[in-house]
Amino acid sequence: MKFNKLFAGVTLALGTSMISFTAAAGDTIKVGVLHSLSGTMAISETTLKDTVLMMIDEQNKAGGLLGKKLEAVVVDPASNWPLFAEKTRELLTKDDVDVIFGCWTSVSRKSALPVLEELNGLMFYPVQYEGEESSKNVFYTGAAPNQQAIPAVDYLMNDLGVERWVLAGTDYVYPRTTNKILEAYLKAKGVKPADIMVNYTPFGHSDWQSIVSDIKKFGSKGKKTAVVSTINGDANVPFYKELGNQGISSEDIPVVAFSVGEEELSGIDTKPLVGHLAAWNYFESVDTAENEKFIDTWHTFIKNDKRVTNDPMEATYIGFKMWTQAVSQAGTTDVDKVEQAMIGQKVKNLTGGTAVMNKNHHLSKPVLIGEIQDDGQFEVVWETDGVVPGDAWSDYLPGSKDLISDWTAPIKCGNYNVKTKSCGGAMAAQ
Amino acid sequence: MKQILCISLWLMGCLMPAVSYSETLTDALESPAATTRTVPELVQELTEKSLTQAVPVLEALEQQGGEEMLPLFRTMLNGDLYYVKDTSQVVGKTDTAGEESYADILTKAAVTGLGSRDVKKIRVNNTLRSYLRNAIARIQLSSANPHSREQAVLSLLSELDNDTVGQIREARANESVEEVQQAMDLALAMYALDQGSSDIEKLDAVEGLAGSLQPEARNMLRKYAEMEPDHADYSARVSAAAAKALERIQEKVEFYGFIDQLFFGLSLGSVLLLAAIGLAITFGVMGVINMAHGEMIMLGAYTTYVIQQLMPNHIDLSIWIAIPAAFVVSGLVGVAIERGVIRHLHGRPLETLLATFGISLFLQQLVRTVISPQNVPVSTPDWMAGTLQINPVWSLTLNRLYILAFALLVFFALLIILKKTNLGLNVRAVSQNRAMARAMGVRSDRVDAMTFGLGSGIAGIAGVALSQLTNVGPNLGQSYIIDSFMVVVFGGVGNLWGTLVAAFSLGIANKFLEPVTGAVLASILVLVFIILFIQKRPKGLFPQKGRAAE
Amino acid sequence: MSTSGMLQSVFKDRGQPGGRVMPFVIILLVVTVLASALNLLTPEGSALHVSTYTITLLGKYLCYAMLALAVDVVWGYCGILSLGHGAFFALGGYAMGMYLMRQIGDRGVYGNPLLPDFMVFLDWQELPWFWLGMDQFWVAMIMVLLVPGVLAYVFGFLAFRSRVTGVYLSIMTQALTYALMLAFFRNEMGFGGNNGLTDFKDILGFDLQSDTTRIVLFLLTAGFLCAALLTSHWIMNSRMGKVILAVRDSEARTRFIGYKTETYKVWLFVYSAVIAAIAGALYVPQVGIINPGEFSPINSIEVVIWVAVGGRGTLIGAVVGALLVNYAKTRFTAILPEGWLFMLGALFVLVTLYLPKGLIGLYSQLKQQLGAGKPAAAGTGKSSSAAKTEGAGA
Amino acid sequence: MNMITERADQAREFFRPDQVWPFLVPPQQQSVDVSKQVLLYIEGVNLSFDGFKALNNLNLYINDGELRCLIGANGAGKTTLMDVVTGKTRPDTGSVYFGSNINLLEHSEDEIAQLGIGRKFQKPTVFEAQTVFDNLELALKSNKGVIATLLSRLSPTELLRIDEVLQIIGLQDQRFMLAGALSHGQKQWLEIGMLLMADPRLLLVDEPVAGMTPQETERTAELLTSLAGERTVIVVEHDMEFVRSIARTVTVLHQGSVLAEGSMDQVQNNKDVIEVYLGEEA
Repeated sequence: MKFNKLFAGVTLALGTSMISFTAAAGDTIKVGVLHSLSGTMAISETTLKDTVLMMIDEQNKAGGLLGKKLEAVVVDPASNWPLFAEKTRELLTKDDVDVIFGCWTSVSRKSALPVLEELNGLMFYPVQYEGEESSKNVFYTGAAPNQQAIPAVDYLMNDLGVERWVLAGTDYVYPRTTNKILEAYLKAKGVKPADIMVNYTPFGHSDWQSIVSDIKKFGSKGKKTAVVSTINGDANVPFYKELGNQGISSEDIPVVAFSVGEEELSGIDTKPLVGHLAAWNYFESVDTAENEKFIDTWHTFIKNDKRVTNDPMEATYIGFKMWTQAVSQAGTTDVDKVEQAMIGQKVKNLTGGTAVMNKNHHLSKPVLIGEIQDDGQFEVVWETDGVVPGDAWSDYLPGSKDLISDWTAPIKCGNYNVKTKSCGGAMAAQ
Repeated sequence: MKQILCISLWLMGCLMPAVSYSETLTDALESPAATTRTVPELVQELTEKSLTQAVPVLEALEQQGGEEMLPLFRTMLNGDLYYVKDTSQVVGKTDTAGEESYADILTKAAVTGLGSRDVKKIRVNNTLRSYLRNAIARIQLSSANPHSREQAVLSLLSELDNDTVGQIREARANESVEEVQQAMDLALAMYALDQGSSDIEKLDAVEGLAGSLQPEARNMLRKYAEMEPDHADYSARVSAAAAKALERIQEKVEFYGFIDQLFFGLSLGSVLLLAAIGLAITFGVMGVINMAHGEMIMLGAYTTYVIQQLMPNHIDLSIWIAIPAAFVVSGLVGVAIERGVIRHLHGRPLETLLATFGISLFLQQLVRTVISPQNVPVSTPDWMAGTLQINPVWSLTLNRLYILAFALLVFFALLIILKKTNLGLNVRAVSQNRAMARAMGVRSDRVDAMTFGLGSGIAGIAGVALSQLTNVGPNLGQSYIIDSFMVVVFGGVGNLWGTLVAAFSLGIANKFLEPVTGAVLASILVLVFIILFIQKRPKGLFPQKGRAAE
Repeated sequence: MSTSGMLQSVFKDRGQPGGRVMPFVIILLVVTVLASALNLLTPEGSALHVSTYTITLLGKYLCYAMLALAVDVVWGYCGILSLGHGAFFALGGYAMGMYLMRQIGDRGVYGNPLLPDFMVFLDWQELPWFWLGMDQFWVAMIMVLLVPGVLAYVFGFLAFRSRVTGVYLSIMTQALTYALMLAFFRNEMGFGGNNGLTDFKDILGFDLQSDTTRIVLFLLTAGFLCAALLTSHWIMNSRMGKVILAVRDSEARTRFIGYKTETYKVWLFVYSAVIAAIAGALYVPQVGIINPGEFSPINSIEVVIWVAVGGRGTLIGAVVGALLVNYAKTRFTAILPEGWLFMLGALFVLVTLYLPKGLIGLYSQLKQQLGAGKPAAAGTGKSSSAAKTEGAGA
Repeated sequence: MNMITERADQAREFFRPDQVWPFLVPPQQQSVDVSKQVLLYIEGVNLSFDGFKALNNLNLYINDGELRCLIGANGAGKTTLMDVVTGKTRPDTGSVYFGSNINLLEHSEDEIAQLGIGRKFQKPTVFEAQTVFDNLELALKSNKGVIATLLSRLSPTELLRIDEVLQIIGLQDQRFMLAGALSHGQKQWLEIGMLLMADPRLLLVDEPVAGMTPQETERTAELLTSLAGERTVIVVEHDMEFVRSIARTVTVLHQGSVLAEGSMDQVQNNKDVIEVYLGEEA
């Protein structure tokens, strides 16, 4: 009899779930939020979901958009890549959202991309990534490699006099591409191949003894050595701990990371990391009026003073602001019109200066390099003079050096080959 | 250029305070950076200058204050230098037993009534840190402590210039401690090789460097050994001698590299051993497949975190409290799982596997909900940080060393429990013949619960150790579960010694493969090897024999 | 055996686990055809319209159902608890994915006619040998069957010959899929690393994004699932099926009456792997991506719980379990993302503790209890005591 | 040059059209050679588990058509001996031949079963999730390859044979009942029935009457005696009354080797046997 009850309970739960799901909205503009709320990526992505919700909240307080209220439609792709495609389709067909803010990992974006293009959706992608992509339906508000990796290397080379390079990364596409670009860049700058060490480790790698020992040996050849780290998420803590334990200090061999931000630091004992570097477009510690306001709003919204802000949050912020501006300007949420209106939109960066959306759907942003402090914040030690325009296609990869992206007439192409003067790939077929 | 000259002159001033103090002072007076500011004024300046402007101030301080500046530099290097927001008084923070106290950095007078909100940190960056470190080394060449002197010389090896060498030469004459003498001789030999005027002098220097394992000495030798014949300093004899010396050193380095790798392997092995040993009991002795074993480890690690949160001022002690606490927490959860679920699935190992997998999902989500989906920070106590430097090319990281020792300790403690105590006797009796043990009056259900609790508790202890090496997060357990099973199966189920041998051999195999194949391929190869091995010997390295094992 | 004979056996209710499958197969086919027709023939917005979203969702569920069936065939009927069937599913998927990748041709972003995009930006100069020929549909389809089949054969041959059984075997299968996952994560392997294979354009010249292609794929999946159900039913009702059940209940005894049990296990394992691979191959064009995450051991274990929920050792149970649990997952993750893992975890525990025969078992138990009230059914009473027999012992 | 022609010859030999490759030749069912009247040779067999000598230089010959009883205390090695003969356990040393021509140590359990050696376990093991009929069908002497069983259907003669055996073991009324639902005694009978289905040359029967009523025991005794002659039967039994009722020759095992052999009376009066048994009792 116990089973009967259980069974009845399950049926009931399924039934109610279906009812609650069909709660329809009136005259609102729907904003889809496609960030994992469970699974491995939930750690990072939940924050971005909250950021979008905060921005929607703010916008509604300020009177909404085009006289309508904004309504968030939150789905959970659960860190499961095929689910990103499925949920994108759900958002675009079932929920009829006008725009999607979402994705963190490259693979999730790649999974959602065909659906976005098929159903002509619009997505804002707020995370630094490897580049080599430009879709009509996506705006990339995070950094491309030339907005993070290359300035960082410039800084190490020119300001710290680094001559030997360790490119250490997790074995996936972002580090692979970034390191390919950096290798080409370093060689173009006259660095000998013997002075570059490349190393890849699996996700969540935790036993760094041998690799750190190799780095130590590599760095003891008398030339100033630095590590350019594209090590992802979880693997960072054991890596830095091992560096500290093997007595490698940030003065001996500084590590510059592209995936370590305030959020990541808040979950770890920062002692072994102090003095190491990170390159981002945003640091919470930057002292501007906009940033202060943003942090305040965030703390009020999330009801927790200890929550930090980070670069992808700023990217979400910029993306959202630009979208509202573009919608107001276009007077509609129609994807094609908003897409055209987006180009050239300007939003004030939280770190000063102005971000501009370029023809290639990437932003022009300043690049900052910060040193990790023991309170989990960054001290800015260097920044670019002006803004750096994001490159969809790297100039340092043989496959893409002739490609550009320009979504304005007359080119209107994500991968236009300047040599052959033609739009390649899928576009050509249409 | 002039700046550099000034720095080197100040440097001389610091090194020979008695001889040429007045001389350098006059020189310094001429340089633009050093006006006649007093030390207190300069210290005050530190609170105002930005990071990039701080170096000249420090230079001035080093030059004027000499040895007296050591506490200031040290405090600054450690990031403990603050200034009072209201008065701009520069103070050093000391942290004794969690009590923060501040004292004026120059007068050492205690400044009371300050909270962390009243002071602002004087920030340092890498440039400043490396400047400070070298400055401390320069000042310490004349330290009273021979160890400091030796360290000072060694840290100057990478930037030997005329003046530094002059000072070292001077100090060498008065040096009586052998270790310091050797370090100084090394520095002088390096300088002689690089700057020496004749081949004979250089050959002598090569001789002096031949036995050294210092990387700087090796680099110097390599520079000459690999020098192109068209180089101005080239000499065939020196080059050949350097090459020969380098070869000898390289042999030693390779030897220590091998030892190093062995240690890495042992260390990885100790982690595997810790992770697997609890499983060796629940799986090996009781025959229960506990897929939630990893979560027992995770609970242990979280216990460490909670204890550290409860006693933030006694991090050094926290580990000692965390070990028994983790044992109790994981052990109790283990007992609860045994009583609640596993007991009902007795003799159905595959069902047990599924049910415990469900429990593992449940526990992970529980931690996510109750504590946080994020990783949590667990601090390393100071006594566990750092390295045991045996020679310049071979050092052992202390935390790994402790964990290795700890793993062995746990292993032998467990062995004794199983072999010598009443519980152990009962456990073995029940595992060999349940019905018979019951007939003899052993309360088998209680023994089951105790055994499972013991295995889980040990997993908890492993969690404490792992919290010192890796991330503490909800997924901690998952990353060890497959490895743990591999170790137990490879070693032979029901055999603790087998688990020990398996853990260490897999650890060592992994570490020796890693340089050749890379980390990923190494773990794949080890996995494939075990899969094939189990086909060959289904009962592992040390199988239980006889009809009882059927 | 002739087709008519096969059909006869399908309809024949012999009280075997699995029972009748034909009614279920017919229902399944009717529902899928109906859904397809409603998708294609009714206008969007009509009350009867079945959205393409629903179709792809259902298509995915059907692939999972097939995977569950594959696991059930070895676990429910032969007691081999494989925690690595996701590996065969993923390998089948990768073979299909490679074909779809090659179909992109020069329509990739770099416009390289030969190399897939991920190879271009990793600066690879030529196609690795194992990608050769994958532009031919038939080669790819052979690979879908061959690669997982051969892997299953080699693994099964080694494991069963040396009599690795029970939990050992489960752990080894888990290690197998884990090792494959690590391997496929490596970019050097030439399968796209973490990103896997994606951005497919068309299959055999048909646009993958058109509704018609989706419907055809959906119907194909349903067709293959039904075929797998019928074939499995046929096998399980032949004498071979009896041998397989005998192996599950007492492998030693089966050997002593002269059956080479390892051969039976190996071939059943291969059969099951091939079903899983076909499911994977059908899954990929429908969801549009295949990546190493599919190899993760946790996925494979989840499949086992679908089977357990539905009722292992019954063919329909596996299918029903997979459909139900996945539907619940879609629903519950939408409402309570944090709650789903609690539910899944509780499901594992509750099903193993209280529902060893799954929902199908519960259903027949209920039916029997109701039937027991009627005097006519008294004769079957005795067989209920056999329900206590636990199938999958070590 | 020479080498090449040699290789070519080898290749030619390998691809000879008039021959099948050796690994493709189906294994020939060897027929048992009993020209010397002996069906089972067990010579010098030793086996130890972790230092415990389960079998100690054991020598035993069983004649064709004989009914032999093995008795001995627990741990004397009776069951282990059966394990060795049926291929479950490999001895450390020694040889076991079936007839004078088949080395049983080279065969696996299933092959040994196919050679015609059937075994009944101490604890009745039948396939509980299947019907009595299916249990018997599985045991049927037939081609036991994968494809064969997949495609096989019962022939009328086979059906008749099953009915016949059902008759013998008295389970006609239970033919479609699950074997798990049978009583202990019925399971014993079913297992014997399965032995009969396989039509074996040699039957190894381990404690067949444990848990049987006196009437059933009597019937079992009858059955076993009737089988002897046509087949060879080895019975392991503790029930001395039962042994006395069926045995012609009795072998006493002690600590892994043969202590005495002969008729029941001879054995009972054997000095060694008395000593061992009395010694144990004392």
